[in-house]
Amino acid sequence: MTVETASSSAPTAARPAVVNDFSITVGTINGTGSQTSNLTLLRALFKMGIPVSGKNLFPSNIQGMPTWYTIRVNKDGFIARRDEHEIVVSMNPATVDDDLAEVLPGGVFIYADHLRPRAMRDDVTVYTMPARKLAKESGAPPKLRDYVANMVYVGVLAHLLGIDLDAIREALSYHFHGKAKATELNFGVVQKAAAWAAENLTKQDPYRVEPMNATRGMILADGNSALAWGALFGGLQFLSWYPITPASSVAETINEYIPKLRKDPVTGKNTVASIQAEDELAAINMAIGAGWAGLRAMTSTSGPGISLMTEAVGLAYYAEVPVVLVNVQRTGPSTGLPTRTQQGDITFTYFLSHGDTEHIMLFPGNINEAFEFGWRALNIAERLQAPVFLMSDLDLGMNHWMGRPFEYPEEIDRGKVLWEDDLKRLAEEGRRWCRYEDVDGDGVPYRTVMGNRYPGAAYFTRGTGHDECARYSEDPEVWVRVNQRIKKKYHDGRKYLPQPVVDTMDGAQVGIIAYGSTDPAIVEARHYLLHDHDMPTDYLRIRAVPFHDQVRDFLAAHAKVYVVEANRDGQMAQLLRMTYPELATRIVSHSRSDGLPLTAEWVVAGIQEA
Amino acid sequence: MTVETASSSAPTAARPAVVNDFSITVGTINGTGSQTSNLTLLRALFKMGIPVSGKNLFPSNIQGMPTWYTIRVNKDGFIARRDEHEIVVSMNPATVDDDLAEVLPGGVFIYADHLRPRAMRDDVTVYTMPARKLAKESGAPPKLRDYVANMVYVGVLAHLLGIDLDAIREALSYHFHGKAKATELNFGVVQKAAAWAAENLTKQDPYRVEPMNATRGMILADGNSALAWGALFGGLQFLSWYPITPASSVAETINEYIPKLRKDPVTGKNTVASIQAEDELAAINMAIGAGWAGLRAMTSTSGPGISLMTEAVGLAYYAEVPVVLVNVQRTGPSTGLPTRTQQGDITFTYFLSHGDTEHIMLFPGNINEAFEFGWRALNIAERLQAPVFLMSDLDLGMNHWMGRPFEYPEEIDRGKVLWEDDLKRLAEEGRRWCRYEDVDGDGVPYRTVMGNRYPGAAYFTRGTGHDECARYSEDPEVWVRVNQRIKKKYHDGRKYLPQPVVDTMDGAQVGIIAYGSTDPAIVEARHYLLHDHDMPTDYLRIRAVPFHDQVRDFLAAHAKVYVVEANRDGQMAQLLRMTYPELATRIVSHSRSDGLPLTAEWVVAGIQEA
Amino acid sequence: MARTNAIGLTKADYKGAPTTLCQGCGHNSILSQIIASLFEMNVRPEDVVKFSGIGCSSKAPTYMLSRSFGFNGLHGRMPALATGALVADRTIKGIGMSGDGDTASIGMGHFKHVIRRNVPFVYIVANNGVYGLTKGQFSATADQGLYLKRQGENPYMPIDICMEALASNATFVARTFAGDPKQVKTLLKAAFHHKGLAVIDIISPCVTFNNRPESRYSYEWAKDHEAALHQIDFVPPEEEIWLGEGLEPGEVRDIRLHDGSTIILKQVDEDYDPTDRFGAIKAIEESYAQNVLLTGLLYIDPEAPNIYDILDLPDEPLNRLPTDRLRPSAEALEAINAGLFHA
Amino acid sequence: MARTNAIGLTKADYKGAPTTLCQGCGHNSILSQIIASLFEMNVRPEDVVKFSGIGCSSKAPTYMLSRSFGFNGLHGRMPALATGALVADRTIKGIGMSGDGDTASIGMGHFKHVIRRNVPFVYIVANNGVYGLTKGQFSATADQGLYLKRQGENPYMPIDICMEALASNATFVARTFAGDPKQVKTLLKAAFHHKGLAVIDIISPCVTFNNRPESRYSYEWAKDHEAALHQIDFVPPEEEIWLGEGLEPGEVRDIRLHDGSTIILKQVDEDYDPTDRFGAIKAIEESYAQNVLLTGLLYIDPEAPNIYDILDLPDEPLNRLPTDRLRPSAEALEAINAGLFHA
Ligand SMILES: Cc1ncc(C[n+]2csc(CCOP(=O)(O)OP(=O)(O)O)c2C)c(N)n1
Ligand SMILES: Cc1ncc(C[n+]2csc(CCOP(=O)(O)OP(=O)(O)O)c2C)c(N)n1
Ligand code: SF4
Ligand code: SF4
Ligand SMILES: [Mg+2]
Ligand SMILES: [Mg+2]
Repeated sequence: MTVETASSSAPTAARPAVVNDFSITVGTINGTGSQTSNLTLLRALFKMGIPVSGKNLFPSNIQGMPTWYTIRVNKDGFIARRDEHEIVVSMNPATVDDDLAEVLPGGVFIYADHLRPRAMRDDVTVYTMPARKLAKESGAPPKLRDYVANMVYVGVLAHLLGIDLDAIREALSYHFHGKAKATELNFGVVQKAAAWAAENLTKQDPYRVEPMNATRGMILADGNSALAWGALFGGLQFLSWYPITPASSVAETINEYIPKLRKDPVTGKNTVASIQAEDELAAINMAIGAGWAGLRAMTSTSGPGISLMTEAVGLAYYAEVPVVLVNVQRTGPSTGLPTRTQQGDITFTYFLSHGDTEHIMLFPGNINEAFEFGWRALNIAERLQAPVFLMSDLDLGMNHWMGRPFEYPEEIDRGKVLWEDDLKRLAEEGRRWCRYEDVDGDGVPYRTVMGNRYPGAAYFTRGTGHDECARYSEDPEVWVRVNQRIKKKYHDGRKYLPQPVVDTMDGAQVGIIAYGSTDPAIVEARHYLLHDHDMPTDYLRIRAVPFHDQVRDFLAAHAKVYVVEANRDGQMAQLLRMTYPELATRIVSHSRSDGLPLTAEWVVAGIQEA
Repeated sequence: MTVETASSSAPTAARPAVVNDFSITVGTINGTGSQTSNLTLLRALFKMGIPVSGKNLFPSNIQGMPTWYTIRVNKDGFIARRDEHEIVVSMNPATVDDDLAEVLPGGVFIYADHLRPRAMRDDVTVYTMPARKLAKESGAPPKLRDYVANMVYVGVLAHLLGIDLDAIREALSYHFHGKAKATELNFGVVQKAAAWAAENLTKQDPYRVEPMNATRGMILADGNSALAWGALFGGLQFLSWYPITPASSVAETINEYIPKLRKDPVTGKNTVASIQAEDELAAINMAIGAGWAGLRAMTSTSGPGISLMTEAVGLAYYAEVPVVLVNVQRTGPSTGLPTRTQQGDITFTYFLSHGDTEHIMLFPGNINEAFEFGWRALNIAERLQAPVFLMSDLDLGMNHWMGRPFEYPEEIDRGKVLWEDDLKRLAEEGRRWCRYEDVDGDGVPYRTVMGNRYPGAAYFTRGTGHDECARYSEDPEVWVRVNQRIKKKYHDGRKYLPQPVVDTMDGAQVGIIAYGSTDPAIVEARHYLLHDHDMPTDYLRIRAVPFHDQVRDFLAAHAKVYVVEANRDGQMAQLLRMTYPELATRIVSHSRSDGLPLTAEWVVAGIQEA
Repeated sequence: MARTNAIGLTKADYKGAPTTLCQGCGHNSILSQIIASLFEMNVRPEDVVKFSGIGCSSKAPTYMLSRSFGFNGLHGRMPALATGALVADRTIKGIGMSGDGDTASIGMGHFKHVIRRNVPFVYIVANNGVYGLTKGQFSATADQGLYLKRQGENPYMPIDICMEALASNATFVARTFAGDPKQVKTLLKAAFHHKGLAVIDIISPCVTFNNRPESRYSYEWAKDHEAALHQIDFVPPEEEIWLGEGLEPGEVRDIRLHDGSTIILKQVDEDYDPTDRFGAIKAIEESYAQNVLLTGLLYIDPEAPNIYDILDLPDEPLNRLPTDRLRPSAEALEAINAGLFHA
Repeated sequence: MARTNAIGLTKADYKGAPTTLCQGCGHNSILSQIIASLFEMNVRPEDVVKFSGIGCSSKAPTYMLSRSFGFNGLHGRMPALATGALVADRTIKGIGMSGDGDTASIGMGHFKHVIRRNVPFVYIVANNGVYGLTKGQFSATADQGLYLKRQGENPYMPIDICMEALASNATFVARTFAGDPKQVKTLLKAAFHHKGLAVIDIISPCVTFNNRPESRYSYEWAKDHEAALHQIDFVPPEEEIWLGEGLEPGEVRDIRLHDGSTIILKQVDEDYDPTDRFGAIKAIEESYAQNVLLTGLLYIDPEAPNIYDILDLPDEPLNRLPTDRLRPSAEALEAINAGLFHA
């Protein structure tokens, strides 16, 4: 079947226009460069002032497999993933039938004319486009044809939806770092395709875009880059890493920006040491060595890497070494779905390593927090002399999110480090220093770091039992004392962690607790709950574990609190129940892990239902 | 100060005899062979029919450091550790003052006359003994003198307490595998020392032993050996391990007994493959390979090793590979106190590996259960196609405990394995087989194993997403389905796990929950609570996680349930609160981790108090 | 009609799922040669088992031998996984497929130790100098000074897989190139018949991330610089040995394997002795000086004991022993009990 | 009165906590020589940092240099730990102390990779062929065929630490014997002055678990079979070189290190060239054939770039940079923001 022009028996003529409120999904083949096209669409829409989000659903593979990109366009600023798509574009012969099935009744299906769908639906508007023909006519070298063919759907969509061509050119120019040749080659195809569409397609669907003012002053970025920049602006000095999806681009962005941002103004040398380790065991042990020696140290990985770091994390916990572990979570257990998202490492991380531990986790919920926690985590780690887990995920880390421009970090906090002068002063005051002594009563001892030459500055660090002066000890009382002091440090240290964000509604009886990248789904769900179900809700977004007291207060203030999360077992709900047994019965867990970001619809369904 | 004969100002003359109810602690230097003396004492007392336990408090060191051995003698069968010792023997110049300080007022202090205590207490009975002199006179070669000197305190104690010399000879003969020469050499020293004591010491303390009938038919063994034998009698086929205290002797005992127990009657070849791996990562991956290929597979380690196995455990969980992980727990976090005990890996293990997991743990509470779970864990692993954690600890594993003779295991359960004939039958019945299909509705699929040559028997195993037929899949629905089915498997599979042991008392309002090697302390504590505090208690001993419904019922039946455990954070209490939110407020956590086995006194103190 | 081999199978019987690797990826060529070698050797796919770690190379086993059991395990742990599994049935031929990242970085320790244990399987390192699956980072075998787009310049000395294998006393060490299918195939055949672990380092270009002609791991460089030690033939145990025509005596060396099969080497350098471990090390060393890609069977010790010998396992598969042969008698337990100290 | 060195310290200033190792343990002798070498080289203990893994050998750093920072990390991970730490201050001399279990089993991968990175510290493997601290299991360096009481017979080929180091392009490889204190000390001095990683494999008998005369790791065997490559001397940068008396020219070889110090080798075999990596491999190989314990400086490449060069770090300690040199300006952030796609 080949359809030269639009054909549809769907009752479109009578339908009112749907403006700035729909989802587009594009099915392509990975390795064909469709990312350029998709980002161009995303950026152009954003440039037009319309709130957008773009989510890449890609296989764990390099080339030739199906991949989808979904752009949500929403005038109200709801940018969570949706399960349903008004507009589906298919460029992949292998998935064209499935792609067609994905279109919402009444929606639009656009496909390249070399695809051979088995049958066509009559409840959708269908357009075909001569993608290969136009690509060929573009004059692009044969090697680039597939790539250029993807530009065709950009042009076709531009025409059908009314996307501003100037915005598209700006998006392309940005993508190609201002390089005119590449920009114009691609833009030429877009223009041609748009012109072809104008000539050959009769618009029969209601979807279109209109310029708005809702994105002014905002930026688009992915969470991994944001986090990387945050760390670089936060005085990161040491990075050790091992490649793993979806975390690699944290390290790769850092590496890319060291020459730009972190050449020492005085010497012209690097002020960040970055090492690609032989594995994650090495990566964490290097970072611990660096953190111990007084560098602001970080390692970045995903679930399997954290698993391999388990033993060393116990060492950092008990020997009290500052180190930041970035976990860009993906779907597990095991190798799982390496290119899908999850909030699945919560309980695991909290109890990581043998023996008694309880770890600090930070949960950025957007790119601005990814940037902020990128530097703040370093402060917290040094302040509390502890491993700090920065729990991002694939959705936040690898997809493009809207955000505010990044804000310059607060002062660097190096925590309680004593150098030669400090020790001298102490000596003059007749005070002794011992590595693990709780001088301030907050559980946080003072430390010296390697290289401090003052007499008595040196101490011996070990993962075996040690007393307040860092001497080897098997004494039972010493063991209890030191470990209870560490527990106190974690308890009191909560004040350094980002507080939860609370948003209330008048008359709300029901509370919602969530964290991290699910925020857009919650925000949108609350809107529906209020408007469609007359259910105002209060919302607390956890940004750190161990919990601030506000979390307890929030639980106490609501008879029913839904804990919404993207994992199978309701892991944050488990931690909350464990932490607040007296409030445990108020907690309703609403969780799901299928590798995809949560949708508002699913959130709503769980909250109505339970 | 040298004291030739007993001297004491303690009011002993008037004190009634204390028979079969005291603790002896012997302080020696490690590497001097004092274990022979200590075990000889322990065995001789046991042989006399008196309930005993022996606990070795040893340093993480090979030679020259202080080490203590405590024997508890108790006619009522209470064999938990006590904090206090009526009788202290010191053979170590470095600790003699500390040793003296350890004696209960009114107790006995015995020391070798080459030691130089700084001062002597007047509230204890003191005896000195010419240990070196007698050792020299024994005619033992100079190399063995230190060793032989330790036999002196055996003889002196024998005299002072009235330990049967025949029992001592039997103990020695057992120790030296019936070798007459070694037995007689050592026994000669014991006799000489006893004779010397008879001649030179005037008994001024009230402590003595009398034969009883309380140990008839019982054995003495350590938990690691028991577990090793259990595994060998349970059809273990593959062991991979890496040396680590306190787990090494599990593997070493298996290796020692393979030639004795597991030479194939048909071929004379080994039916267990045992490999010392290069590290714990290799050990677990080997065991997973073996379990996958249809061998009953085990690996044995302690906390740091489990930490290193984290990633692979997730693979076994999600790819559904049977494998047993023995964790002889020691004190952590980190390297911690390698030669001290703890129940500190509970929450850690439950959530082990990234992504959603919830693992099976078995808790042996005595050597008979160590043996039983040694084979039962293999059955459970194969039945449920899952990693099973056998959670022992140093106290149970490395100390000698009384027990009943080991009972021959139940039938070997290989679980749902299909061989050529089975597949043929299925084919004839027109039924298909798929690796991960829940045919029986219990969440447990059928598996084939490597080597099955039937057409279609082979499948491809992976830690990445897969569907019911083991095909690679990134489909969200498939991911949810498979992981929910696994969850069901764990839920329904609880029926295969050892049930809790419940012991009730009339009128009990208060419940106690405990697990593993703390059982003696709980048993004894309940006795005191009843008799000294008029507080009858009910007691549930957890033997497996996930919990059987009895645990919930027990919680529901008591307004207050103390969860008593040897870790800092009350880890089992955390799991219980999380699992039973509606009962969470009834749970009172009473926990402590100082590296030592719990005492009844400490248990009692927490239960009265809270 | 498709050609069948002596056991009545066609090549299709050795196929797996359709490959999802990039077009032109060296790993695809390796797969073809594994299939061809097994087909030609008349090995039933059911008598083969596949193992791998993580990486494009480690995904590859999915795309062959769907009638064989397979286990795609964890990154770097293939050697351990294979060791545990292969103990279960010694009548099975094992193929372990790994990458340079998988083996020379995260898996280095296990690589060394599986060599020490001489576990009988074919250990293929599909070596491309990069991490393909994670999009092109340098691996430990990457050339020093190599420049890659996102990564910059590699400052580290490369690890040589064959050198590492030899240093740790591997009993079969070969290097070949995915662009030399005949040599790959013949080496695979020999490797399958080796008594112990057979390490084959196969230069297997990553066309997506490391195929620029200046890279030692590119098709172009490897083709231009390949220097084969010998022309290699393999004669299975059941066949007559035929040395080929027109050969001078002394040019040919034959190596008898434990099962009666023979490797025949028509040598380029007459003096090269593939049973001389030190000579092999020397040859590798010189190949760097000469800037060539040395290929062929570098070293073999055909008789060294393997893990089955060491563990003294029965000939029949351990995983088929009936339960009654897996546990000692009740009397044996009584003896244990009796042997314990009792009151 | 105790002798003081040029910086006014006595040997006691280099001491640590009293040893808790067994009497006679080789590791104790190594400690003495580390102390002696630093004392004689007038190195301030404050300018030294100690790292170790887990084992008796790895406990050893506690028993020296209590005025130095130290980190006793995890089993097998010392190389990684040291790498991270040493980056923080390049003015510090690092000593990494490991065992054969720590390095050749669990730590093998890190050992290989720290070599590739040429991190400048002295990597001592106190090699006794067993796991001392866990009571005498075989390590990967144990002799094949060695019988130990609880363990039985070792069936596996040993790993040779020096061979492994050479295979991976280590820039300083030496072997010595704890019973040859003078050689140990001089090699340590040279190692401290080496620009990159200096691997020293020190046969260090475990008197408790592996000291029977038939073991290559016993005092007796090593004493009887030691074959030193050369008599070695070390001349620090500030001193005149004095070649000693009665030497024929050609017998002496001097190697200039990056900091101007010199290693002087009075060679037993005139032809031995310690800058010839392949010759070193050969010498090791032959030493097995001759059943001797070959000791001395096997190989050195004094000029290879180290990790500081590779990372292009400032000369001053990274951990002392003030915070204002650790973060880019507000303008730099504005440039980032401006460079992002914005609406
Ligand atoms: C523990 C762990 N760390 C990191 C990864 C991510 N990862 C997947 S493949 C790969 C590298 C594979 O490189 P190589 O073995 O050379 O295979 P290739 O893709 O080049 O064939 C890495 C690091 C992982 N899957 N697991
Ligand atoms: C992860 C981990 N596994 C195992 C151990 C137990 N362990 C302690 S020391 C040691 C072996 C040390 O052997 P080696 O490095 O040769 O040192 P030696 O004691 O012989 O000097 C082992 C396996 C541990 N501490 N950590
Ligand atoms: S990325 Fe490279 S290694 Fe991976 S499939 Fe493509 S060509 Fe092969
Ligand atoms: S056990 Fe061996 S290695 Fe350990 S201290 Fe004693 S002699 Fe040294
Ligand atoms: Mg690769
Ligand atoms: Mg050792």
